[in-house]
Amino acid sequence: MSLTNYLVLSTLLFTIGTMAVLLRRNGIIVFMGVELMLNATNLALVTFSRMHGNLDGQVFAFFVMVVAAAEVVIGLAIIVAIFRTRRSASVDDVNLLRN
Amino acid sequence: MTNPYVPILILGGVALVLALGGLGASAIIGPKRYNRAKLDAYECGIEPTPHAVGGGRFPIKYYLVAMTFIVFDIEVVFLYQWAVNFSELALFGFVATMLFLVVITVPYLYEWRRGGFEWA
Amino acid sequence: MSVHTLTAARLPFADLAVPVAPSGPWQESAWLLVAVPLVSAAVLLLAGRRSDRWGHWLGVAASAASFVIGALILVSLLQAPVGERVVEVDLFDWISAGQLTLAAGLRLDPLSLTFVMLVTFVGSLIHVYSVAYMDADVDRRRFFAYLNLFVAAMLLLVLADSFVLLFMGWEGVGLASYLLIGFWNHRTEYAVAAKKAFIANRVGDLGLLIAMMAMFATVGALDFTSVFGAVGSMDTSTATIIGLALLLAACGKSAQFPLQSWLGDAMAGPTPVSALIHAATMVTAGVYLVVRSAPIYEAAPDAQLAVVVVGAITLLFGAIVGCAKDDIKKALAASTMSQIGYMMLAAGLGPVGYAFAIFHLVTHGFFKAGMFLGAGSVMHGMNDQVDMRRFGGLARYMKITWVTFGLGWLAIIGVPPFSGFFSKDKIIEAAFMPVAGAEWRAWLFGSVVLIGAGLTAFYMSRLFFMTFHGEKRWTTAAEGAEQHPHESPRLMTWPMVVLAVGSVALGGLLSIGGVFTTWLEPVVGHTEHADPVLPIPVIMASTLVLVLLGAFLAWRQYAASTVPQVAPAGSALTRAARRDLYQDEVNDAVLVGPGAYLTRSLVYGDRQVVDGAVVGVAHVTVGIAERVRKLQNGYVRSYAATMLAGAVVLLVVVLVTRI
Amino acid sequence: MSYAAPHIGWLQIAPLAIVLGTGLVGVLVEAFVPRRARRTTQLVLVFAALVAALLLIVAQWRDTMASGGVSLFGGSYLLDGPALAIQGTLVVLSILAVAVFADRTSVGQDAFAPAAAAVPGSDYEELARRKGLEQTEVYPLAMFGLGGMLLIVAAGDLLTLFVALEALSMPLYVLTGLARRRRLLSQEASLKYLLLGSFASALLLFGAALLYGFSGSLHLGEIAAATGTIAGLEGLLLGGMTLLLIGLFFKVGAVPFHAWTPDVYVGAPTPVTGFMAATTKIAAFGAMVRVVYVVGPSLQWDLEPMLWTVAILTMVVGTVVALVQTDVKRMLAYSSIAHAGFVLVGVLAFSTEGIASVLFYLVVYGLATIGAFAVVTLVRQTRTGAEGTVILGEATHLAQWAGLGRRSPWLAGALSLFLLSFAGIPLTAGFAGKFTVFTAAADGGAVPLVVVGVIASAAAVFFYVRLIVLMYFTPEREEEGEEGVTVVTSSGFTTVVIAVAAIGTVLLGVLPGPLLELLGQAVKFLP
Repeated sequence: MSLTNYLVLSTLLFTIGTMAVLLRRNGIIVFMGVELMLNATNLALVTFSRMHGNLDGQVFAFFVMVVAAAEVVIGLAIIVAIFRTRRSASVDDVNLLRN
Repeated sequence: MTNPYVPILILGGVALVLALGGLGASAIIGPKRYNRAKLDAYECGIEPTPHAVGGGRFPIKYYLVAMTFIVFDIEVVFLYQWAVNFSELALFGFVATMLFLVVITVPYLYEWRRGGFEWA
Repeated sequence: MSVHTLTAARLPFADLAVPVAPSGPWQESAWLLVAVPLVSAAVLLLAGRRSDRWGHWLGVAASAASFVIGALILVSLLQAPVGERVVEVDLFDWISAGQLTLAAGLRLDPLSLTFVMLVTFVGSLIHVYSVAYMDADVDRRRFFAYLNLFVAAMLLLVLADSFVLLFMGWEGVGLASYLLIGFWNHRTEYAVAAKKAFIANRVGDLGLLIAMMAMFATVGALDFTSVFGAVGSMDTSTATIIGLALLLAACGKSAQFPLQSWLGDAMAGPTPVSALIHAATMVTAGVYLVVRSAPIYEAAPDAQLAVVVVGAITLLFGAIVGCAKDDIKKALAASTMSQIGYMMLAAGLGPVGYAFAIFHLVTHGFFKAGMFLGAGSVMHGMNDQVDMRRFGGLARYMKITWVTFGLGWLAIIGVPPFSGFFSKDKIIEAAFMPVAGAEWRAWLFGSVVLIGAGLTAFYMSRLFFMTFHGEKRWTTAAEGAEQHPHESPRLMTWPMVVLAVGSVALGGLLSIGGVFTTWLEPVVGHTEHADPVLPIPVIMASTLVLVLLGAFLAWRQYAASTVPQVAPAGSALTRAARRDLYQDEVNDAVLVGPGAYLTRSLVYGDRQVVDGAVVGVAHVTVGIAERVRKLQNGYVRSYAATMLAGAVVLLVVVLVTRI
Repeated sequence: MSYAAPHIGWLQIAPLAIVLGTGLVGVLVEAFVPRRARRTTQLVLVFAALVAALLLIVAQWRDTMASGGVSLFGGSYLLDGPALAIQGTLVVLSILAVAVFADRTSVGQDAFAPAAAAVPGSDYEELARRKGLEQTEVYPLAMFGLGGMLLIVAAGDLLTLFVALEALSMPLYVLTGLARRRRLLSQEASLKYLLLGSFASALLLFGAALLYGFSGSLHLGEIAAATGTIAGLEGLLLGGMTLLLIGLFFKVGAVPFHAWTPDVYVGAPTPVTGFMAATTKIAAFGAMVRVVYVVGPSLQWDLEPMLWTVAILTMVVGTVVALVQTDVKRMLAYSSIAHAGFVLVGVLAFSTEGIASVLFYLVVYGLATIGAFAVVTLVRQTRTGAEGTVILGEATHLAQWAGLGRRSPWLAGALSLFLLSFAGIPLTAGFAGKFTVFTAAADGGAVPLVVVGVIASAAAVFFYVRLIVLMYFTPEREEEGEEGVTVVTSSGFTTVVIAVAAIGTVLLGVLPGPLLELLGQAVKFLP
């Protein structure tokens, strides 16, 4: 089956991730949305890598995983800190800073 | 692939429609019944807010577990590549990987010294 | 070293000297003129209290040093043949980007050097005077730092070879003057005065900025040589716009109508400041600007007429106000205003007037500075009393002050053979010069300057008699401090003496064989004298008659008869004059009010006030700003939505071109 | 197939290696050095490392400019003129910024939370405060961030670009959350920065994927080479470029990707704000200029509409919204947005003058920014209560700055200088910067942009000058109740920083020539 399907899938996943960022209220879910976007991109990278028959894309994908993991670590730490302060992980509760 | 940029435009369109439509829809039709469970952070299923232990200093053990896990998890991602063509990468690969291991070890030491492993 | 050529503007500037490269070490080192006082100012400010003991002498030395350098340059320039008396010293290329280059350079020519001499000489004298005058002040060092700063900025202003550099000096003198007016800013009304001067000057600066933009837009350069060179090819309307904008700038700086009101309040500053900045030098910068921009005005007759009109109005305005003021310094300020009106008027008359405008400017610099120092000395002896109605009969108690002041008085009212006579009489003659196609001008402006001369005689004599003659009206012990007038220390009297000598002899010396006018010719061009509409003897005679009349009236009212210690109600005109003909009321409405609004709005960001302050545009802008601000609602998700929307839009923008 | 080890130029990567290495050592210091000695050790380490890095950069300047640079790790690390120039700028500015980190002022506390893990207002936090704990991890974090920046400006392929971007972002996410005071705001800012930042880098990553899909290579040079040859895939190319640039737009705070800027700048500890306002923007612009000038030229006509839109929006929105701000940090944040727009104008010159002017503008902007925020750290609120007057956090409301000029003329003078430089008044560096950028753009044919830019900067003068007017011409507000404002004396570092920044601003304003010439050499990108 055509590689294009993979691309379409990855695009859809990416969009879903975006939607999660835009629509979910819970900070951690929002963050999962971002991770989903990253992994959707990984899929695209691997597909392209296959398409072009070189490994750059796959290597890139590995690095993305690493970066994503690191991001998760920092993200969780920050979200938990906030959660401990405010007793809620809703991203809509944090809007003291505005205008 | 004909008009390969069409998917991108589609993505754009879909994203825009979903973004605005979704926001709008959830604002209009979405039930506004929040409860603790919904707003709770996910902390490996445990009760997320114990009473402030040590006067407000909260146990971040679970996150330490997560981080420690990641430290080794990531290590594998690269070690695996190195392992499969160990012979071809030769000295350069060896040195590079050792360097990488050292770098990975530093936060591990930090965590250890700061009592990250003193669970229970 | 670049050599510039002047493409001929219209006559009489075709015969202007072409700028040449400097010759001789002194011309090369002209930058020292500015650098020395500037460095000294920096030292004084940075060294702080440590330099309190010797600081003031450093200040004096710096100013004197510039004078010496200036003198040496002057000599070297006098040795040069007339054709090479316009020298351009390129300092450095300031910014060069693409084709465009901003270069910083100095222009040494008769005009600028005249100013250099005036500023540094009078300046040095006043530095010396201040050593004694500010003796009691704990901040004397800071005072001298500001004085030096002023000297440096003023020299930069007159030496600049481009409007950009001139603008820097322009701002510099403004800053220094602001700092010095507000020097005693612990007293609120002084701080207010400083702020007033600040606002008026900003309005003026606006004019200069507009002019510079217009020049840059049309000529594409801002250095004198290219701008004046391009005037010939400039259409009249552009030249007129530039001319009027420059006039606005001149009005702000030189306290000309309608921006004159700040000068009176500026007297809040220490008297030496009033003498140096608000009488001798800074306030005359406007005249310098007009004369320097002569080619532009030659190309714009309407702008020129505007200059004359402004000069005429201010001339009478200042004179009338001067007749009513009882505060000695404010009276002197009014007279300064009026005298600068004379210079403006002369500068507006075109080639016949330029030289005389500068001539009067120089002599005025001497006798007015002298009289201000005299006033300072009187205040020094009378515990800072400034109300002339509480002076009287001081002649016997402070002889030197009396004599020097008297000489200055004779000079300003234009009694031969004192300096003022030569300079002012020439202006009066020039005012009577017929203008082709508009004879009314000669008559109108001629009579204005004549009346002005009479008024000058009246109010200056009034001032002189009220202060030094008549019976004593000093404050008695009953009213507070009893007065024990006494002569001031040598450090103060000597500068007065020197200046007095100047006010006696300078005019005569410089007009022997028109030496001064010929000296200026490389800059202002040479003109054959036409005959005024009245024969010169008649003009002279009528002038003298008016002057004597004015002086006599003043004598009868203020020396021969008793002067009430409290100002009588007086006529409507008197009352109006006492209040500067209600200029403040007008300006409060026009300038200060919005200014105050502005400041307040700035503090509390009150929307209404912001709108009120910057009417019109601001309204829309703030409206938009508020809308955009609404978007900044603090919700992460809506930020993300904005970003995504932006991304989509950009993607469409990019891809739409390919579909 | 046998694997050929890539060529490594140790000298060229030395600055980067030193900075990152110092970060690692810093972490070890945190682990093994006793608490008392940590701060001192960190400071010594950091400054030694930064100075060493700077020296190394200077040492290789001439060769790099002569040879046009070298390509290392198979083209992943391109140390060419612009890269080296920006690295130098970054290191210099970091020295200043970190010095502000280190200042404890007369209050005896630095700007960071004593124990970031503690819940705000909890007993433990109070305890930590009394024990005088300090979160000295900020220094390693700053080093890691700087490392990322040094890397991104030399990134020759998309992989390096992405990794570097993340490496410079993540430490900043954390640093943002470490404010000692107003910790709720600080944490909130940190969360917002994290979420939006990772969202933006996800977009950038997808763009990178598309570009890879288009060209089959990650190297900018090869992508550029592919632009002409491959037909029918322009969609991937253009979409990829757009998303890639969007990721960078976010980092420089260009409209409409600026929303995070004001909130984060306000919430973050002021020294950190200064650090990221200056360095992050510079680094991101470094990367952007490389992308635009290496891959861009063949796409100029496709990309220009987008870039113009963003540039104009950025200048206008930044300026206009700044007009109505009443908080100093927020005003500076919006002004920094506007400045991003001005730099974009320079980028759009598409000429070597453009590059030089951008480099120069970045130096100028960085100096003034760090200086300005350094000044902000010293103006504090006070509360007079039963136990005497307590000095609290920064007093950032404009009204609190009224009359500052009378109380501490030097500080107010320095700030005025920086503001004038922002406003682009002649004789300050800002003027030279704007002048060069605008002339370059005008020569490059972007006249409409220049017009907008000039108008915007004219309007901007208003809100810069209003702060000056406020400091000098507005009488001090009489203290209502126990609330007051005071100026704390720095423990030396900040004073030096402000002085250096001020001197630099004046110097570059009076004599920009030398630096302009120097940067004029550094305008050739390696493919």
